[in-house]
Amino acid sequence: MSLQAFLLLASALFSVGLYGALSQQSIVMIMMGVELMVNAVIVGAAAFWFHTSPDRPDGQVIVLLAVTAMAIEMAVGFAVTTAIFRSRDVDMTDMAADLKG
Amino acid sequence: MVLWLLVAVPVMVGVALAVAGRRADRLAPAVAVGTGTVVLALALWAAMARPAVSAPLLDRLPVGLAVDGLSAVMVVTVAAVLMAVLVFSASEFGARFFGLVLLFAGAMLVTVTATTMTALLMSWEVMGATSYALIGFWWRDENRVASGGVAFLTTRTADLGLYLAAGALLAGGSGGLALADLPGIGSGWRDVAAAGLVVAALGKSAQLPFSFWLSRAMAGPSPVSALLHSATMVAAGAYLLLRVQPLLSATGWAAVVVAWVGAVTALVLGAVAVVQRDLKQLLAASTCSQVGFMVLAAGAGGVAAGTGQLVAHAATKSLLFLCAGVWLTALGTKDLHELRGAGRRYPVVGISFGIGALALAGVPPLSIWFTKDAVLSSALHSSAALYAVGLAAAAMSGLYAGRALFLLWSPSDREFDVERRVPRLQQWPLPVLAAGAAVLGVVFGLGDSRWWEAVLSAALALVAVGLAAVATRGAADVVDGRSPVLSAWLHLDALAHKGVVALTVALAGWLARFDDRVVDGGVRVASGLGGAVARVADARVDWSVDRFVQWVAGVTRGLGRSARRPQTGQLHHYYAQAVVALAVLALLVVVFGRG
Amino acid sequence: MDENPLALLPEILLAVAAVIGLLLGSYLPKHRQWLVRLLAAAACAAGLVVTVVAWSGEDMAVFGETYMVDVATNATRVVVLVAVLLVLGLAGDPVRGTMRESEFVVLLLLAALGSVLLAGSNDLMLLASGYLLASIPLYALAGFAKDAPGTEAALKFYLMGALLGVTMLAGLVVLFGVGGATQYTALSDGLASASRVAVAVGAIAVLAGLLFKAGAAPAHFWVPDVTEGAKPVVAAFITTVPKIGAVVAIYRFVAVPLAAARVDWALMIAIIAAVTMTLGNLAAFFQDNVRRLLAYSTISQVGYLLVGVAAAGRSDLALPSVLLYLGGYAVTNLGAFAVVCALPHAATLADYRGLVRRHRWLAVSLVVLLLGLVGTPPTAVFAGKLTVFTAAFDAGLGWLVVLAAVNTVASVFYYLRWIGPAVRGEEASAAPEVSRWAVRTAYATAAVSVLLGVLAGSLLGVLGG
Amino acid sequence: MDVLSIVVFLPVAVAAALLASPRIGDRVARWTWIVASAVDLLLVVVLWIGYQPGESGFAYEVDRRWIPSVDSGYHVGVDGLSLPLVALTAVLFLACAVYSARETRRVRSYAALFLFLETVCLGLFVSLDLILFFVFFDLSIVGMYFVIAGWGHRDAARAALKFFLYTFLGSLALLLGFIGLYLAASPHTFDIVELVRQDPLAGKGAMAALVLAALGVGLAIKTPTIPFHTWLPPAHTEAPAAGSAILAGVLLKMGTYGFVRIAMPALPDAWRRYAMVFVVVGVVSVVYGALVALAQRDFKRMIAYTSVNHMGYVILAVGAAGLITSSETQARDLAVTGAVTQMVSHGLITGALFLLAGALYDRGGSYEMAAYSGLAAQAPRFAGLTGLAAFASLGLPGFSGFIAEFQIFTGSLGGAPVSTAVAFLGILITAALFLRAVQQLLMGQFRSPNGPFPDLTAPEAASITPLIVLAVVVGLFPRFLLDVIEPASRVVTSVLGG
Amino acid sequence: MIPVWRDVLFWVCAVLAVVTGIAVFRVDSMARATFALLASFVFAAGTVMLLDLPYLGVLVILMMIMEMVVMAVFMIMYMMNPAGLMPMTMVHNPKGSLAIAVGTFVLLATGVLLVPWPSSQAPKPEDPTMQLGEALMGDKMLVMIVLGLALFATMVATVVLATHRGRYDRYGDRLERKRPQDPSRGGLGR
Repeated sequence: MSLQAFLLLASALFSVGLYGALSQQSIVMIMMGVELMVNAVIVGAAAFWFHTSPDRPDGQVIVLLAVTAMAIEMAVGFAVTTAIFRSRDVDMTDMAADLKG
Repeated sequence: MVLWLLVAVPVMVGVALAVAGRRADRLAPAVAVGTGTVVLALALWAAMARPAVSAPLLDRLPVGLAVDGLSAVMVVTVAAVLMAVLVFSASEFGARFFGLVLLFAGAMLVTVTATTMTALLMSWEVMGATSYALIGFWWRDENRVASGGVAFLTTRTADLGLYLAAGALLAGGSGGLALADLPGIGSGWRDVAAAGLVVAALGKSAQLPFSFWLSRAMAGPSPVSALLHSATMVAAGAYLLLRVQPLLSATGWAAVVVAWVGAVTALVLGAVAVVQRDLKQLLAASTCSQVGFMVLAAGAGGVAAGTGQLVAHAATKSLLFLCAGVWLTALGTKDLHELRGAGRRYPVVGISFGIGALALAGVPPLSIWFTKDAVLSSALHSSAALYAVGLAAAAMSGLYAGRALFLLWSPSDREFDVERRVPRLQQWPLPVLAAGAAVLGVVFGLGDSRWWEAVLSAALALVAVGLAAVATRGAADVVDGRSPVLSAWLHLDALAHKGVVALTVALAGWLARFDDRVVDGGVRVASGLGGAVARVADARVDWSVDRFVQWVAGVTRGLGRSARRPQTGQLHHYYAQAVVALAVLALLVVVFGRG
Repeated sequence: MDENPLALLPEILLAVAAVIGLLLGSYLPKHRQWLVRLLAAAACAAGLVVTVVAWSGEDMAVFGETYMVDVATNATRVVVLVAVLLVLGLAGDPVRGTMRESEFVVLLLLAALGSVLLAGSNDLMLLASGYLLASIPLYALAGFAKDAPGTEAALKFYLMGALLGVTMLAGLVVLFGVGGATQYTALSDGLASASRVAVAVGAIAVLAGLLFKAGAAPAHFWVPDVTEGAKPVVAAFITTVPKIGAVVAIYRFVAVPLAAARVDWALMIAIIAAVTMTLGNLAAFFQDNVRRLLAYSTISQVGYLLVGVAAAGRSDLALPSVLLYLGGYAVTNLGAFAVVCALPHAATLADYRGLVRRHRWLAVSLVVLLLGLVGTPPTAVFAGKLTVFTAAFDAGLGWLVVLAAVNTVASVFYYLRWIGPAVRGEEASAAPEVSRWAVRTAYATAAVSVLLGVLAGSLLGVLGG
Repeated sequence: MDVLSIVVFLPVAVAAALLASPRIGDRVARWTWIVASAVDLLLVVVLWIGYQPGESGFAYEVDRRWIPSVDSGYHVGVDGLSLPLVALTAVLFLACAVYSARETRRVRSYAALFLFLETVCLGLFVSLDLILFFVFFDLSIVGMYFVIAGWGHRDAARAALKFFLYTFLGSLALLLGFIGLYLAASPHTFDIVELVRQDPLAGKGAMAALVLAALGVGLAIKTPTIPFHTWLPPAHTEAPAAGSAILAGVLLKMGTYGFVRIAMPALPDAWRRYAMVFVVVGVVSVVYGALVALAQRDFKRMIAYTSVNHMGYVILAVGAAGLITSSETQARDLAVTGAVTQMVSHGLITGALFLLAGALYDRGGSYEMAAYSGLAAQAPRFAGLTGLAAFASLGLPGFSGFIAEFQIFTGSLGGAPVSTAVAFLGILITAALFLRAVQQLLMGQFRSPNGPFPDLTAPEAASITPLIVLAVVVGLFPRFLLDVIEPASRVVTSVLGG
Repeated sequence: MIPVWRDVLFWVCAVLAVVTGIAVFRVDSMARATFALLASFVFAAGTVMLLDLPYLGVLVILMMIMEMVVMAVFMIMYMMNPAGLMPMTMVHNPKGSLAIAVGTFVLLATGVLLVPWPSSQAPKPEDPTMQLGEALMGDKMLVMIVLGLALFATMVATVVLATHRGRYDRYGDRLERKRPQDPSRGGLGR
């Protein structure tokens, strides 16, 4: 249960989430990808706290911060999705590409 | 102060008249003649008092004027000839003409009294420009204006030598650009200065190879020719060489060159004069030839002889031109054949012309016989060959002067188409000048020439005149049209045109096209990136800053398009680009960024 | 512990005004919501007064040293508060009496607060929280109109922000891992001996978020789309206020924790600056839509600002010049948007043809403002640019200055594409409707941008230059 | 407010007042413009009369700090280099104001723009601070852009843009050079006087060369010299007459003035080392400009190219002044004095020529010389002034051009004999092209594209004649001007040392 | 717990977290994806609990459950094919994304394995939760305050974005109605 092992897990979660964010068309699915990345952050922060600075609370606070951030991002995400769904009846990013150039 | 007045009066009155233009036409002759009188008086006074003045002009480079022995003679000559020309013209011309003539004479007066390079150069150039205006006086005729242009440009080409000399004089260590400093400056710069001065003088004096402009200058009114060819402009070159004779001899080579150019011009242009059919052209060529003697004198060290020749020639030539002018206005022609018998028709003019022509021929005891012998004697001092050429040239003058004389005096039964009375004012100056042409030589004497030289040249002149008499007897004119090359003044004009003018114009045109193509090509490039890229890819593209600027514009246009290409509007493209860019940045920093 | 709430009085004023504003708005009739605006304006004014009165050269670290009150923070406060005041002015016509006027104002205040907090953060976690606070209200503002372009803008804005926010958090974790702390001073000690690779990756990940806020490459993609999609007044705010906080935050981030790290962060920032300004300028070149053009222009301006940031620590002039530039940029950019707001129906450059005929002074203001953005003396941006370039030169970034200068020249082209038709005396295009509040704001900003330039010397003195 | 600042800012104040009062008519605007310019000229005359340089070599010096942290401020003053140019600016702007009495298109804006430009030009010449200098340098480009774009001929927009981009590029190079100077100075400063005193780049070869290159390119574009001149012909061809007159008469001088005010004294070592470059550029400009002008068929384009030629003399002179070999200080003084005199002279003469070209275009609707002939018959005043201006421009003694060119030639020959000798060709070719133009336009049988060719109107004559008269006054009695210039030239050459 | 078991438990949790994470984007219904995500979070939280941080682990799990419920509601609202009745291929640029993701992972993993991570001999706190609480009330208080403000902003923002009708639609421009005028009745307290 070394630090490297945790970090590998975090890297894997981060990459999987990144893949999702990059490849998904549905807004909600993209948000899921982003959440997986937050998951990685949580794991990483906890691991670093444990292995490098258990005497300081910073690592723990980061986890809390990440969780809150995730919640906030999700709430806004849903609101944005609602707004765009209402205004143009889509929930795919590909269909919202009028602004370009 | 008087010296200032001497130069300022003609200049200021001249400018005033020229500016006033037509409004002053009625007053102008009187004013001009009055001014001429004042100038003559001032000149006489200056010749006696020998004043010297100076005024600051540029940084430690003043304008200096002074009258010494040489210039005393010159100012009087200029003033006298000016007076004659003004009186002669009084019946025919308006304010603009008199204004320009006075300005011209003023410039000449400054030229002959200048003691510093600044004064000399300024007056020298103004004289050239005024001659342009005078030659092209009848401006509605583009040909005449063009002739003026040729005169101005040719003399200005030579004038560059004067600029060069001025620079060399300063660089050689003369703080004030005084002409007197010339022989004493550092030797390298001295040679440069001498070369520049010689070129300038030869150009102004219409010596070879610049002679052609004088032929074109005949397009101007006759009084202008009289002024130009006698005491001013053409004489100025010779005067300058006489003035800087110490410099010429100090360099060693310059004196020899000048002497030979003078001698050869005297001979060749004499020959040109012989075959001319146009009276004014004949006189013009003879001017070159006669001035050649003065140049020869300057080269050979005979300053006094040259000066004498200058004065005697001034009187003679102004007389002859004025006579030609009388006939031209009275009879409407200057063709020698058509003028046959004109001398008999207008006796006062004819006799005056006769005296002048004989003087020109070097017939003793008229003035030029004296002065020319003085010149030839100084030539003999330096080289026998020079003397021989000079002698041949003297023979030429006998030939052409005699030819003109006999053609004009030979009896003719034909009626003149146009015939007008000659105004009194035009006749008055002629006898006076004739007297001058006849007797002035005595004043200067024969210099240090030996008796046999004088006799030889007198005999030569008489023989030549005799030959001319034979040649023109009856209706014949044996030399007429014999040598096209000589008739056409050795084609110098055409040569200069082909060799210099055409070449320059072609170069200018080429450069302008280059410049235009640069601009236009640039516009084309800007019109499309494709074109720009193609041209850039084309290795033969000729480089230029402007095209470079346009090329940059074209490329930027392309870059601008590609810079907006990432902005697809598709979010997943944004995502991918941002992530990849950040990763690349991280790699860059990890690899290169060792803080 | 040094919880000195008074030190944060301007921030507190903003927060309180936001809360009260929301409450007040709930009880006000529709057409009297201007009271909320008044409240917000009063809070901003009060904040300005407090900041100026309490301004001192001394640095003060508060709340466990997680927050710095120093010249940079104070300057950011001033600039942000002035910018908010200007935006409130701009919002006069388009928002007045609409359904959500109070919410609009509240979101404005919260975003401004977030921006200030970004600038003052002396702790990575506070930075991340500030990032959230500075972003969330903007997403809502971008989609405020809830029309098709607005919501699309909000969507793209939000998704970019979410991804890069998480990236920032990841970077935070990495830096925390190798540095052992998130508070800058402690982190600085930790990073001094930390692995170069880890610091580089972590720093870039953290920067990703800040670059997103600043609208710099490679996180700039949202800028044109949001600027075009959102309402002009919102676009004005979004392209101005968050950038201020973000640029100062970047400055603080490289100047404190990264200062001792074994990473060439100057190179990093320099590359970002170079790419940002070049990309922004090039993309603006043949842009016909004025708002997109302005958007790209703001991107390039951030590039110039980052030139100054790259000089951090190596030139005494770096911070003052960046702050001066920020102030000048904020006013000038808001002014340019004010002109856009004043003519709501003029969308393309062609619509500005003959503006000088109809609205002489508006055209003059536009010329002054756009030339200001170019960096023509004696405007504020010129003074900023000049000092920023000087600082970068001082710091040995000559190549970057040359590139920036080249870019400045290039930028003249597209600003002229706008100025040209506006001042040429041709027949004007269809008579545009004019918003009076926006017009006044445009005049004011034009005047201020020149005034700031003239006063640049004394300003720099105050900013410690 | 000191008198110099009043002189500088009076026009722009009037311009603002003009813009701010929308109700006034064209007539009032015109007269306001003329009166403002006249008052400004009057003030300049007062300045000239009271000119008494102090210890520093400057008169009317004012020094207020602007950006102290970079030591830049509002530092203005006049010395022998700038006072003549200030006077020239005031004269030319008044001439343009009088000349433009016939302008009918948006008179108020036109007047305001020119007044603004006047302030900018005056401001540049009195600046003793690099930033201030740069500010005015840039604003001049902006102002002229609007003049060309707003009141030019058919293709004005493109020409104006080209002008703008080109000269702006130059100004950026200039700015880089300024920053280089600033950084080299210790303590850092943008103050020109202080920089000259410090000689910050002495002994720093590469850096000095770079800074000089930046300054050189920036100023050369504005001057313009070969090969940076291509913006000039289109800008002139498309600009309105008064705009061309100002552009050629005043704006071009900013480049050459920059050389004598900044590049030479602040970088004496580098200047001496690379003086030959400037000499060569100058000579090539002289000959190339003259030759290309010779080939032009368009009167205005021809004059434009002669500007390249005439500015080439200035570059030649300042280059030659830096050549060590001309140890004779008198020659170098002469060269620098000649350069400044040439700026004044070219301003007067070319200003007059462009105004005449404008009059020509108004009557015939074309600049094509072949379209005209014998204009002297119908328009003697036009013919007389054109003839005089042409002769003045070709360097005839009696006009200011000769005074300038003679000093340049005489002063430069010692240092750069071959180059200077080649440059002599310039006056010959200009003579040829002006004679040709005069002959084509004025002499011969009358012909004009639009039938009759009325003579100059009173305002036109009143604006052009004084310029010619001034050129003659300087040509005959140059001491009043040279007495002012010479001490300042000596300062420049003494700083150059060697 | 015996260290070996902790290791085993960790690896099990880790692998499952990743696998379920991948499953989020492989399953063909959004509902399944939601639950896969939840699972991934739960397993990751499990590893966190192994690090003596039970409080945070539980917090994550509870948070995720709430969120997934909300997400389910949304999916129903927008008819996003919740039951997986139709197979969905809502992806773009899958290969590129995969390449980027794999590349990122390779780079990160290389870094993880090569970077000399610091280690601490510092004693573990008695009660990590206590440590967290002290920090929140102490040094990191401002962080929490700002997060609170962010939450406040989130509320305002979501309301602005998501609700169609505002108070003036319901209660009139002067808020004069006692009862709101809604197109369909219902809601809290009605």
